[in-house]
Amino acid sequence: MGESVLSMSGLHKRFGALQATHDVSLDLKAGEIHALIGPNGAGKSTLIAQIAGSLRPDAGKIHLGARDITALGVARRARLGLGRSFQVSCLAEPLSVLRNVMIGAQALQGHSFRFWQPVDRDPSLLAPARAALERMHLVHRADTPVAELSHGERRQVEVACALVLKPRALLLDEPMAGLGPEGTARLTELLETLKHEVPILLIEHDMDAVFRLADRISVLVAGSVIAHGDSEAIRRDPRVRDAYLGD
Amino acid sequence: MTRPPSTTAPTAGPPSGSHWLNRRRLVEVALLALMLLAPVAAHLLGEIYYVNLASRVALVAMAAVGLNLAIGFGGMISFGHAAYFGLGGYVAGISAHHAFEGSLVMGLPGSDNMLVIWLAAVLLCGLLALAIGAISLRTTGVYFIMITLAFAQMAYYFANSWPDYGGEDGLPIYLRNALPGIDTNHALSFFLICFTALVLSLALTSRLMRSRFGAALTMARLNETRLATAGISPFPIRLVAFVISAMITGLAGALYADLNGFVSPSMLSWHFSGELMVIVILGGVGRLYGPLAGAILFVMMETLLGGLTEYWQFFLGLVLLGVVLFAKQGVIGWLAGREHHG
Amino acid sequence: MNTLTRAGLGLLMTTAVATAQADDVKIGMITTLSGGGSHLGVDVRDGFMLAMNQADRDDLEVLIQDDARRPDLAKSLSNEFMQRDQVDILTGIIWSNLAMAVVPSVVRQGTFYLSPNAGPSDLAGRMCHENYFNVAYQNDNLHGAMGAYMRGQGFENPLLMAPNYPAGTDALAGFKHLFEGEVADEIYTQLGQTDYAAEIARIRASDADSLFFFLPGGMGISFMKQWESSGVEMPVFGAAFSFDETIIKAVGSAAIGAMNTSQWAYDLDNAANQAFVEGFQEAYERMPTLYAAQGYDTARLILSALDKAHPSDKDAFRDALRDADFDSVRGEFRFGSNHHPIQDIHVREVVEGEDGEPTNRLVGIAVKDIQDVYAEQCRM
Amino acid sequence: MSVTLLIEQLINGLQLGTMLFLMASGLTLVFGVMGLINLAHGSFYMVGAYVTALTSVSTGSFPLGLAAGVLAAAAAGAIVELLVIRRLYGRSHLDQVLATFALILIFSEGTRWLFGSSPLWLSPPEALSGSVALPGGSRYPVYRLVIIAVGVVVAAGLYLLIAHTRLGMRIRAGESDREIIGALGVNIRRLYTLVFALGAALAGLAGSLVGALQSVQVGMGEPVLILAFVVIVIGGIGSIKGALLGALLVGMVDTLGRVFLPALFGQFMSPSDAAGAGTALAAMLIYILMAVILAFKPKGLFAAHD
Repeated sequence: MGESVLSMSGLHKRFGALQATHDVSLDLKAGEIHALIGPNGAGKSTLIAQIAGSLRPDAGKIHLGARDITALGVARRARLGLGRSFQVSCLAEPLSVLRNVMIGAQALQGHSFRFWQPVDRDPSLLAPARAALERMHLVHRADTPVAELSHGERRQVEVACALVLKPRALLLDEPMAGLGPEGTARLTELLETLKHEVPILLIEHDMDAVFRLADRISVLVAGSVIAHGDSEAIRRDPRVRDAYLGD
Repeated sequence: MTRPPSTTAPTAGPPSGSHWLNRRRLVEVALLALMLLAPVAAHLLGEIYYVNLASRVALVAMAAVGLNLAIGFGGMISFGHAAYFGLGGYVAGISAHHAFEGSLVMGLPGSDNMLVIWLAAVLLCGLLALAIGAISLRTTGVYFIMITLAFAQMAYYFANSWPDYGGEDGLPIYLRNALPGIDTNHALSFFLICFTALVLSLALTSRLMRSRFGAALTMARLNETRLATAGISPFPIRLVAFVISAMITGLAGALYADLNGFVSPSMLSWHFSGELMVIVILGGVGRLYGPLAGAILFVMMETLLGGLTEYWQFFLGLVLLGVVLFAKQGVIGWLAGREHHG
Repeated sequence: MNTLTRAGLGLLMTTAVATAQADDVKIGMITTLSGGGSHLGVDVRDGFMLAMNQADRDDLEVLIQDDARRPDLAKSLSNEFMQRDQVDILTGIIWSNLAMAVVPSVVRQGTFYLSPNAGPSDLAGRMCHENYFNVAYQNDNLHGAMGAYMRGQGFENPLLMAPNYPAGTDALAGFKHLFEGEVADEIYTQLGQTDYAAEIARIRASDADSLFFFLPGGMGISFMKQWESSGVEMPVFGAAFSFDETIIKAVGSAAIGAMNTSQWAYDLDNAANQAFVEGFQEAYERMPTLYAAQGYDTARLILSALDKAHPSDKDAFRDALRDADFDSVRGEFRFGSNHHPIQDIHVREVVEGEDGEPTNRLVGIAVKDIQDVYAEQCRM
Repeated sequence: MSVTLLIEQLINGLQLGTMLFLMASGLTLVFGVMGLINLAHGSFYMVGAYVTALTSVSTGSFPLGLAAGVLAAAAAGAIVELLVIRRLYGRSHLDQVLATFALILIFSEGTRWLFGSSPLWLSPPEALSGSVALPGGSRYPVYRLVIIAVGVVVAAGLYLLIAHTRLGMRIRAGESDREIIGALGVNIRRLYTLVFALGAALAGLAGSLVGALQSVQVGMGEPVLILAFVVIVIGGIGSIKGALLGALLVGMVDTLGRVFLPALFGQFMSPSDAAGAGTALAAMLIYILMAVILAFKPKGLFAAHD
C-alpha cells in the first residue's frame, strides 16, 4: 500500500438536532480499495456529499494528495482528480452514452469556452470516451440514449464517466446495484485491476463483493466510524455484527 | 437550475451519420427559402408592405433565436429579454438622435453608421446581461423567471420616465441609419440585411451548440450535477450563454428600431418579453428553427386575425392554448418530427 | 411542408392584388379597439363611421384595424395601409406615443394624416407637417384653458397631479402656462397606477385651495372613487379626459361637482351637434363622448374636403382641409398655421342627471379661440 | 412631514399590503400545492370585480354582489382547472406560462366581448363610504379599514385552515411531497380543483373589494398580478407566511417610496424635476427590493421548496 491519496480528518456535519457526521477520519491509499459500509441512515450519503464537495462540513479537513480541498466546489475537486459515480443514476437521459462520457474528456482538456469546433468529430474527445466505454464493455451502446439503458448499464456508464477523467481517486457509490450476477462479476474483475491505477473508495451494499474486493473496510454507524480494518477483522468485529450484520 | 423546459433534449447539430436530406433538414430549408423568397416575390410585384412585414418577421425571429439560446438550449427561462431588445433599440435611437442633432452623448458623438450602432448595441447588451445574469443566475426556477422580469421592469420604468429621450412617447429616428455601400431605405435591401442577420444568428447558435461550449451548456441544462462532477462549473457556462443570448436579441432590437423608425418603452415591456417567449414555445423550445417558425406563425396570426375581428386576441389565446395542450413539440416538432440525438 | 404558413401568405397576396376603382378614396383607420383604454378607440370609430354612414357615399372605403395600444403594431399597420392598400388618408390613433411612432413617416411619404385625438407638442411644433392635421386639440389646450379658468375663478394655490410621462408633464406645463401663478405642489404618479391613498394623504396635508389633475382613463376613475371616500374637501378640476360620459358613469356620485374643460359638450347649442348627438344615440344606444365627437368631426372634415378635391391632387386637397369648411359639432372651428385647431374651450360641471346618473352640464367658456403655444415653432 | 401624515401613510401601506396578500396567498397556495405558475390569476381578480359590479347594480346590494363575485371567481377557477390547468401539472414552467398567458387573452377579450370596453360602475356600500378620524386630526376612509380587517380575517382563516383542518393537512402534505399524498388515499384530483378554486376565490375577493376603489375594466388584473408575483417571490414561493410578510413589505415600500422619494430628491433638485425623478425611482423601487432580496436569499425570505 502506498501513500494516502485522499484523506478526511475530523469531519463534522449537523442538520439541526441530527448529528449526521461525527468526527469521521478516513483515508484512501494508492493502490487500494477502501470500502465504506453501514446500515441505512448511517450517514453515508452525507459523508459522500462532503467528500464530493456538494456539502460543506461544519468542521474538519479534506485533502486530495497534499492539497486542502475542504473549501472547493464539486467542479474544482473533479478537475483536481476526484472522480465519482452516483448511487442514483445521474446522467443526461436524452443524450447518447457517448455524449455523457465525452463531457468528462472535454473537461480534462481545460476550459469549455471553445465556441467553434464541433465536438462530434473531435478525435481528442471521442477517443478517450470510447476507451472508457471499452473498459466497461459498453462500446456497442455508445450511440444509444441513456434513457433506453437498463439500470445496470447506467451504473456502468457512471463508472465510465468517472474513468474518463483520469482521476487520482475514485468515489464509487454502490456501483454493483442492479447489475445482475454476470455484470457484478465483470465489474468486480475490473475494479481489481483498476485499483492499481487509481485507488477506490467504495460504498457498497453487496457484502460478498465488499469482502472479496476491499483491502480495508470502515463501518459507519449513526455518523461515526465504529470499526476499521481488513475483511477478516470486520467480519469478526462484534460491534459490526450488532449494528449491521445482525439485522 | 430550472427544470428542463421540455422532455425532449434539444441539440442543434444534425444526428451524427444521418443523411443530409432528412425531413427536418427539408423543413428548415423550406422555412428559410420561404422567408427569403416571399419578400423577393413581393418586391417584384411591387408590394413593399410584405417586404417590410418580412423584415419584421425576421427581426422578431432573431430576437427569439437569442431568447431560445437562453431558454431552449440553456434552460434559463428569462422573462426579461425585452430589456435587451429595448436596449438595442435605444442604442440605435439615441445614436441616430445625436448624429442628427450633432450633439454628444457621454462625450461621444452620435453615429448613423449601422456598423457602429450594432457594435455598440451588442457590447452594451452584453454588459447589461453580464450584470443581470451574474445576479439572476444565483436563483433557479420561478425565482429566475421573476428576477429577470424584475430587471426588465426596472429598465421599462426608467425609459418611461426619462424625459431626455422622449419618455413614454419614445424617440423617433428621422432618417434610417446608414450602412456603407447599401441603400438602407430600400425595403428589400433592408430586408436582406435583416435576413442576413437572422441567418447569421441561426448559424452562430447552431455552431455554438455543436461546440464544446454547447456540449457543456446542454449538460448544464439536462443535468448540472453531471457537468460539475465532470469538472466543469455550470455557472460561468450559463452566464456566457446568457450574455450571448442577450447580444443576439439586442442586435435584433437595434435593427427593429431602424425598421420602425422609432424606439419606445413598449419595446421593454413585459408584454414583449412574454411575446418573445410565446414565439419560442410556439415554434418549439430548443429547436434551432423553432423561433423562425414561431415568428412566422405569430406575426401571420396577428396580421390575419387582426383584420378579421376586433376580438382577435381572444382567438389568438385559443390558438396558443391549443398549441401548448396538443402540439407539445411546437410547430417545428409538428412539421419536422421529434428530435433525435447523436 | 409548412402548408399553413404558405396558405396564409397566399391569401394575403391575393387580397393585396385585388385593387379598388381608381378614383375611389381609401381611408385607413388605426385605433385602439382591444385591451385597456379601448373605449376611446371604439368611440372615435363609431363617431367617424356615423358621419360616413350619414354621408352615404359609395366612392369611399374605410379600412379599420386595431393597434392594441402597441406602437410597433400601429407602425406595421400604417405600412400595411400605405404600402398595400395605398390609402389616401390615415386617421384614428388615440395615444400620443403611438402617434409619434406613426405620423412623422406617414406624412413625409405624402399621405394625409388627420388626428382625431392625440396632439403631442412635437407634432404641433418643430415636427409639424403640411400633411398633418389635428382635428381634436393640441394636448395642452384643455389643461391650459383650465389654468386660465381657475385663475379667473380666484384660486391662488392649486395642487397639480399627473402621471409621470410626457403627456403628464406637458399637461402640467400647459396648465401653469395659462394659470401664471404659484402652485402649491406638483405630484407625479406612476403611469397605470391604481391606488392613490398615498397621494391623497399628501393632498390632504397640503395647504392647497384646489386640485387640478390629469389622470386619463382608468387612472382617473380609480382616483375619483378613492378621493370621494377620503373625505377631503377641496374643489376638483380637470380636463375632459377624466370626465367623459363613459368615465363619470363608472365613477358614479364621486364625480359630482367636478369641473372640467372640453372643446365639446353634448349640450352645446348648435344644429350640427344636435344632429350628431341624436344620430349617435339612435345608432349606438349610448351617449356620445368627446372622442366620438372628434371622430365625427374628423370624418366630416374629410367629407367637406372631398367635395372640393380628390386626395390625389395633394395641394388642392390640402387647401380644402385647411379651409375646414364644415359645421363642427363644437360650433366655430378653424385651423391655425400649424394645422391645429383654434377653438373655444368650454367648462362643464358634473351634475346628477335626470336618471340619477352623473352627467356633464355646460357652464360657460374657459377660453375663447385658444391656440397652442407650439405654433410659433412650426415652420411649414 | 408630520407624525400624523406618517401614520396615515403607514396605514396606507398596510392596506395596500393586505390587498396584495389576498392576491398573493392564492397564487402561492396554487404554486405550493400543485407546482403551477398561474399568470391568469389576475383574471379571477377581474372576474370578481365584474360580477360584483354587475350584481350590485342589478340587485342594489353590495354584500350580495361581493358574495356573487367571490363565488363566480371560485366557479371560474374550478372550471378552468377542470378544462385546462389539470393538463398542466407536471409540465414545464414554460408550458404553464404560455398556457396561462393564453388564458389571460381569452379572459380579457372574452370579458370585453360580453360587457364592452367601457369601465363599469362599482362603489363601496353607503354604510362604509365615509371616513373616520385618526388620532392627530386626520381622517381615514372606513372602507380601507374594512379591507385591512378582511385581510386580517383571511390571513387568520388561512392559518386555521392549513394548520388545523383535514383539508389543510392535505394541503401541507401536498406541499411537502406530491407523491405521498396520492399514497395517502386522498383524492388528489378533487383536492387540486378545490385548492385552485380557493385561490381563485381569494383573488375574486380582492377584485370585488378593491374594485369598489378602482376602475373596473378589462385588464385590471395585470398590474396586480405582477405585484403579487413580486410578493410571493420575495416571501418564498409556496409559503403563506412568506406571502403575508412579502405583501406587507411591498405595500409599505411602494407607498413610502412614492411619498418620500420625491421629497428626498427635492432636497437637491427643483420641485418639478424632483417629483419626476423621485416618482421614476419609486416605480422601480419594489423591483430593486426584489432583486436585492433574491441576490442574497435566492429562494426568498421563507422558502418552502423550489
